[in-house]
Amino acid sequence: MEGPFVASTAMRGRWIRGAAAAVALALVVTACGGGGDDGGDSGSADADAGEVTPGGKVVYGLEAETADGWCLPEAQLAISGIQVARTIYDTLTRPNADGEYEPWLASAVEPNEDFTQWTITVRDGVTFHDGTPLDATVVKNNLDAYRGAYPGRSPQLFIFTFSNIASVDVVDPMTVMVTTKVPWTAFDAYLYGSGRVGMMAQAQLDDPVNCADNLIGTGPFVFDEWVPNQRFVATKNPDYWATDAEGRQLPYLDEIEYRPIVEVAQRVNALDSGDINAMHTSDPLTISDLQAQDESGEISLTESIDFGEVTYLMLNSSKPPFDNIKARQALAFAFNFDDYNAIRGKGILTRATGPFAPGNVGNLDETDLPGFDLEEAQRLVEEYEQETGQPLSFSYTTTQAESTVADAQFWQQAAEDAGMEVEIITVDQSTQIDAALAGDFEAIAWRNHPGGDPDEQYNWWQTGSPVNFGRFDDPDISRLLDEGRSNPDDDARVGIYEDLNRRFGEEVYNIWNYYTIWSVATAPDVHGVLGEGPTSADPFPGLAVGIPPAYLWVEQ
Amino acid sequence: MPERDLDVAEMPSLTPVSTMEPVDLVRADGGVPLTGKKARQGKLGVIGWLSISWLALVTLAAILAPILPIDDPNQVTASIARQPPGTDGHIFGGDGLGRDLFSRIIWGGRSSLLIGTLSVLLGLVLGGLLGLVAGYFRGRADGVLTGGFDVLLSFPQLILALTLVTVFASGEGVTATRRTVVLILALGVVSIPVLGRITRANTLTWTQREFVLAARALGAKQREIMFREVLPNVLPAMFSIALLGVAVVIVAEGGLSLLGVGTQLPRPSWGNIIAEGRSELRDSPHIVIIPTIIIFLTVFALNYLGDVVRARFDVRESAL
Amino acid sequence: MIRSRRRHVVHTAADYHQSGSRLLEVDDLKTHFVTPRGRVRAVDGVSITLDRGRTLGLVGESGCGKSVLSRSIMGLLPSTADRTGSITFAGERLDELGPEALRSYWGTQMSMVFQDPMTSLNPVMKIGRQITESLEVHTDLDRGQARETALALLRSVHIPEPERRLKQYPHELSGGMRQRVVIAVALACGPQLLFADEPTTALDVTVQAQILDLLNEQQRERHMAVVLVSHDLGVVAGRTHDIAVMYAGQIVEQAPTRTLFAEVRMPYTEALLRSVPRLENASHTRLAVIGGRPPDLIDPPKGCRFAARCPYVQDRCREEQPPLIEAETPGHLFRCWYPVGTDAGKEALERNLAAELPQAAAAVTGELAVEAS
Amino acid sequence: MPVLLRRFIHLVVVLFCVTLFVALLTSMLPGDPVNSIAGFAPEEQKEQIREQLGLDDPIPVQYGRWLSDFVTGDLGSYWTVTGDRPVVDRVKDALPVSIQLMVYAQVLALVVAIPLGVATAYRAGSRFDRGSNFTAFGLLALPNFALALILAYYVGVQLGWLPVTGYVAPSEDFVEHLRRMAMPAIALAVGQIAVYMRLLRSDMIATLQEDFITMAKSKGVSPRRVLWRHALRPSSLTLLTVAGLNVGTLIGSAVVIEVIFSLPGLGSLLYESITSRQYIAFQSLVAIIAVGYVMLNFLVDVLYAVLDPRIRHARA
Repeated sequence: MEGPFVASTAMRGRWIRGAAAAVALALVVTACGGGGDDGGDSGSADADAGEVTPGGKVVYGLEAETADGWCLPEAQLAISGIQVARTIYDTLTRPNADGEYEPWLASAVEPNEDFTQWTITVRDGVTFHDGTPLDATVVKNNLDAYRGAYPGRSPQLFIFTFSNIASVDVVDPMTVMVTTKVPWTAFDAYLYGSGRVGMMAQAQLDDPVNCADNLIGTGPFVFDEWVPNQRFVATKNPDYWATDAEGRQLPYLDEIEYRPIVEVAQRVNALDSGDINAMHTSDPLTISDLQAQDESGEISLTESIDFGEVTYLMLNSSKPPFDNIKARQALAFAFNFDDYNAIRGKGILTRATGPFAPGNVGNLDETDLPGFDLEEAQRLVEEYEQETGQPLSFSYTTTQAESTVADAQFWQQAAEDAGMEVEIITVDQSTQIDAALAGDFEAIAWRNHPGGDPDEQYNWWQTGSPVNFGRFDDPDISRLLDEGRSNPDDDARVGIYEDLNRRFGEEVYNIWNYYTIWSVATAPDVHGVLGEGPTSADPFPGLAVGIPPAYLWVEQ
Repeated sequence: MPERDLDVAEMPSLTPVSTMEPVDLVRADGGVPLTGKKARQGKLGVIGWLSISWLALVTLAAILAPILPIDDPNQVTASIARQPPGTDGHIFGGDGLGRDLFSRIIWGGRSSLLIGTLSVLLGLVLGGLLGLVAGYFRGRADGVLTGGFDVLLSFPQLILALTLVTVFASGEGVTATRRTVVLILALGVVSIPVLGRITRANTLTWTQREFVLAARALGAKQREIMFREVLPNVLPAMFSIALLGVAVVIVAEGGLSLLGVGTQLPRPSWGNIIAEGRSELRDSPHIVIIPTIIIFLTVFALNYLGDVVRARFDVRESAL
Repeated sequence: MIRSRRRHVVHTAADYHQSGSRLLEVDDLKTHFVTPRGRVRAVDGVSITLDRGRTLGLVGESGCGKSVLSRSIMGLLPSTADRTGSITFAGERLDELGPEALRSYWGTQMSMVFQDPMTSLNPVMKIGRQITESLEVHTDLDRGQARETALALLRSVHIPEPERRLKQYPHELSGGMRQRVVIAVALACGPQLLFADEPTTALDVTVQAQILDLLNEQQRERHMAVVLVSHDLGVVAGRTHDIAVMYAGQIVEQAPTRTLFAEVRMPYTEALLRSVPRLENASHTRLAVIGGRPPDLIDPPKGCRFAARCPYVQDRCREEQPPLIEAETPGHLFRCWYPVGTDAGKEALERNLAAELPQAAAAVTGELAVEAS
Repeated sequence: MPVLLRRFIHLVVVLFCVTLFVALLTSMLPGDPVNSIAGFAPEEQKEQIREQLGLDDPIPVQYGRWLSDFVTGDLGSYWTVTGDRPVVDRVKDALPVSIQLMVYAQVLALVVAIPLGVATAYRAGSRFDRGSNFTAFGLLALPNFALALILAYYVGVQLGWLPVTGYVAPSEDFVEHLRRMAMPAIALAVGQIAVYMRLLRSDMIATLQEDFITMAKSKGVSPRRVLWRHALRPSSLTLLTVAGLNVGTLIGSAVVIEVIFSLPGLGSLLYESITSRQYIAFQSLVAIIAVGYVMLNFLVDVLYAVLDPRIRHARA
């Protein structure tokens, strides 16, 4: 199912089914105009929940512990880490119902005409939890820390992501000017960074030792206590700057506690037995069980594939057998999605036609990605063997988590039915990251690419990029990526990324499997899961990078 | 009166040759086995025969698996995924990935029985030997060997096995057979200190008995005493613990499978079937329950026969 | 030697007088064992009586059932045992008692001294504890009184430095010393009947005499009945009032000790007497030997069980088992058709000698019965 | 040489061998530690990290460095780029959890297994004996993680008697602590019951055949007292040995239980450190468990002597 492309230290106990929290290292979710249809169901409406009653506590079951803590510029947060970060910190921008980015902690984020300069106006009257004020200098220091230009902080990933920033300057006490090397239409989405690019207080930024576990932000809850592998507790921020659409003071809850419960079956047990009253999971089999419980009213389930990730089999196009398109197509034809959906998803999965989930720009209902056709697959296998004189055999690399190994065996069977030979290599998490980085794999289970704007995938697919693990060198894709990045016209970008999507379908560099479903299940008396948008009551529908905790409330 | 050489057998026993009168010997019809009155005489009894037939059935099924008329254990069919036992043609139903549970359990028997018996055998032979030497010679040999046992024992067994398997049998080019061999060695290494220490403890108590001193007084060589005098007395205890060990190892392989370093999938073993099926406990518990019953019957039969065999050798009768 | 203070025992003193001097009466006792190869008839119809203060010697080769007999009377049998016949002790039918009731007799009314002192004491329990335990179980003495009684007991069995012994463990004592402790333990609650099951067999000769004297001394003081089980005639000769000779699960001859040695009737008893070495013999005298082996107890021979090895054997012996018949002196019973010292006996021997019967020749060469010492 | 000193040397030698063995083993593990910390950093930054952590030094040097720290009580720290995370902090929280879990599991197993062992030895071959052996093997055959999930679902969710996950320190709320440790302890203990029961049973059967048992019986001592006062002590040797050995297994197999019940014990720390190639942390954790194990087995040896004076005298 998922080959979690992940900052390994952030994942704990990933051997356990469902715990493979893909870090969803989607660096940024970027809006970019409309066009993204609102496909896929966006979970049960919370409308009939009645009048909000502030107070109370939510205990939220996470799928993994964030062992390395929350020193944001250096951290590589998975969804569990992001959920906690969104509790303590605010990001400068935040996606609205259509996946477009509106200012949040910033009162305004304006690009110049050619998108090479972005002016960020800092919201005034906001203080950090330690009482220090939020001003341009702190925002600048944060942005410099993220791009590796701040003494004392050494990010690895964000250097890479924000490498397009030339300079960050304080124009006046409440305004910051960011200059980019190359026009950057999606920069406002990068300021959200899937909820990772929160603003830290100066004290935490400069703390050489406890940056990871001394969390000071501006967010709805104040950090109270973190006992690794046990609980992370945060209490209501009484003078939080934000209010909801009706002007009520946020956050509604008095206290929120996050508990890592790695075994998904136990997370469900904890919810059913009342140990916790909220949890998240992306495991299809568990979600189908939760759906049953939702119908019977024991719990209330919110699920969504919008703006989510895609689960797929990544093929290494730089060496045999998958340097040959016939081999890639043969494997694609051999994969029977309906059987897979019945066995591994109990029928609730949606076939992925490309890397862009519903709601994302570039999403298409139809692409040339081959469907299930066993004869065609067998024919291609014979052709490949005549052409190369070699049997079509490859290795399938996966982690040891029980669910990923089950997928491996499914793929193995599908390939062998078509006449291929498959060796399943199960490795632990670290070895899998090495295999991806070094490219010593032929096929590897993977999950990635959440987020609304395709520009965010630039680094994964650009030729020569160190994180282009599939190592495909496709001039069209490279060209489309560059055009998409700097073309200001929204409609033009939709066409560009739809072409990109079709290109993937034709070349079968990866075999897209299904759009990953994320779900949040809560006790019946817990509401406000999707919360509200930055400027309107309509919530952002995606769950792939957690939920805005400020809007959670419990019937009192 | 013709000179008759004395036939020792006819000598009246002025001083007791053995403290037991012949009637005791006759009466000493066997220790106190697991079974009822009949087996007390070392006979098998109903349960004894059931155990033998079960073990024969399981072993035969495992050996003949390739030629038995059963499905391919790895054949994935969507229609039988998670089907309960008794669906047409699938006695035990289907597992989480739509494979026939019945054939997976038969094929699983190959790995589980192999791993269970061979690793315990390794532990019994090596561990037993070292334990015997340590308990008999004491002194420096004892110190060194106990130290060696402590080194292995202070390493949590599951983690030691996990590390050994990760180092020697994971990653590129590792075949399922190599993984099983390394598993046998890893679990064998893990059981050496356990059996070693138990044998040592038993040997300690036996070497204090007079008959060992007597044998030494008769000038027997140390090695002879150890193997001919002490070992037969220590063997019953080692034997019953080893049989217990088989049960523990078969189940431990399940734990390893859970950590991803058990029998290499898709090759089945009872342990990894349970590990794979654990998340289906709520709506299709049969995937876990059936292999557990199979393991239970096998280990019960093994230990039961172990008791009956032991009852034959153990000559004394409970005095209480 | 102070008599151990009368303990407060379940049975009041009155019980004793009322049943007169007769303490134990066993009638047709049979103890068979269920084994894979069939029923072992270890004790096959034995009847004996024992009066207070008297000692009965039980003699016979290994495997004749003498040990089983004593344990059967006490009821100390494993579950495979199947016992029939009546046992009356001080007027009470023991064989009809349930396990709890029987248990109240053990230690207080009757107790046993075992053969091997090395294994009769719990190796991991202090000597003191092993003695005071039976006091704790049967009497309501407090710890101090129990400890005093234990010390008195140890002194009564002539163990030096009793205080130190209390805290010691069995393996710290010599064989003889340990047997003294075993006796102390057995006598702790002042039993009326003591079974001594080959008490000295595992000890060296010098200590044997001391232990046997100790037993006699204790018997006289406590007016106790004793059943002394041994395979050694020498042990039994000087220390018992009556002797019963057992062979293959049955009593083949029983008489007051002096009568048995003087007027032996049973050929087996005569052979036993002849095989005891005597001081006056020259040092190299060959010991007389009883050829052959005791019979298989699962299906004993039809006629007299000693027939196969008896110098006097005749056809009748092989056909019909002789009953226990009374000899001249009252209380002297024997089980033989051609008894020793009778005409019938002599003729039978001549006939066998003439017929070159092997065991007959061997019997003639040895000296006759040993004098009662 | 006084026993204590000899024991201390034994501890040092064992510790040295264990940690050396770990160093060798971890050096052969596939996967590069730096990738676990900074997988996506550019090559020269990885080189710099490797330099900083001294990963390119030969194994003995790295081992020497760890050992010199460990001897002075410094357990070293996790390799990380964000600040400094000493291992001791994680161990400080995890050690009590593991110890509590192990103690509860051992006590539970022994409290059930000892009476069962004695009873089945006394009435060996009876229906009761067969019955209890039958159930014991039933429990042994079910892997502890499967039992854990069954317990969690049926007892935790359906009946709702016990909380399903999480750990509460005894100091905070002792009753809640016990309620949360109940199921994990049961899941861990159940597997041991069959083992302990069988061991005690076979030794008891042997002891019951000794003469001093008949002697005790002939003293009119009740069967119950004979079993518990006379037979149990000399036959508890093997049981004691195995219970002592089980420290390692319990912590090892506790990994599975800790993760299922979200108990932050040493087991999951160990597993976490091995799978994310944190060798320093892994070394220290194994060393700590080794110290605990050797100490405990020293206690077992002392108990030997207490239980069986012959051994005490033979050794002195």
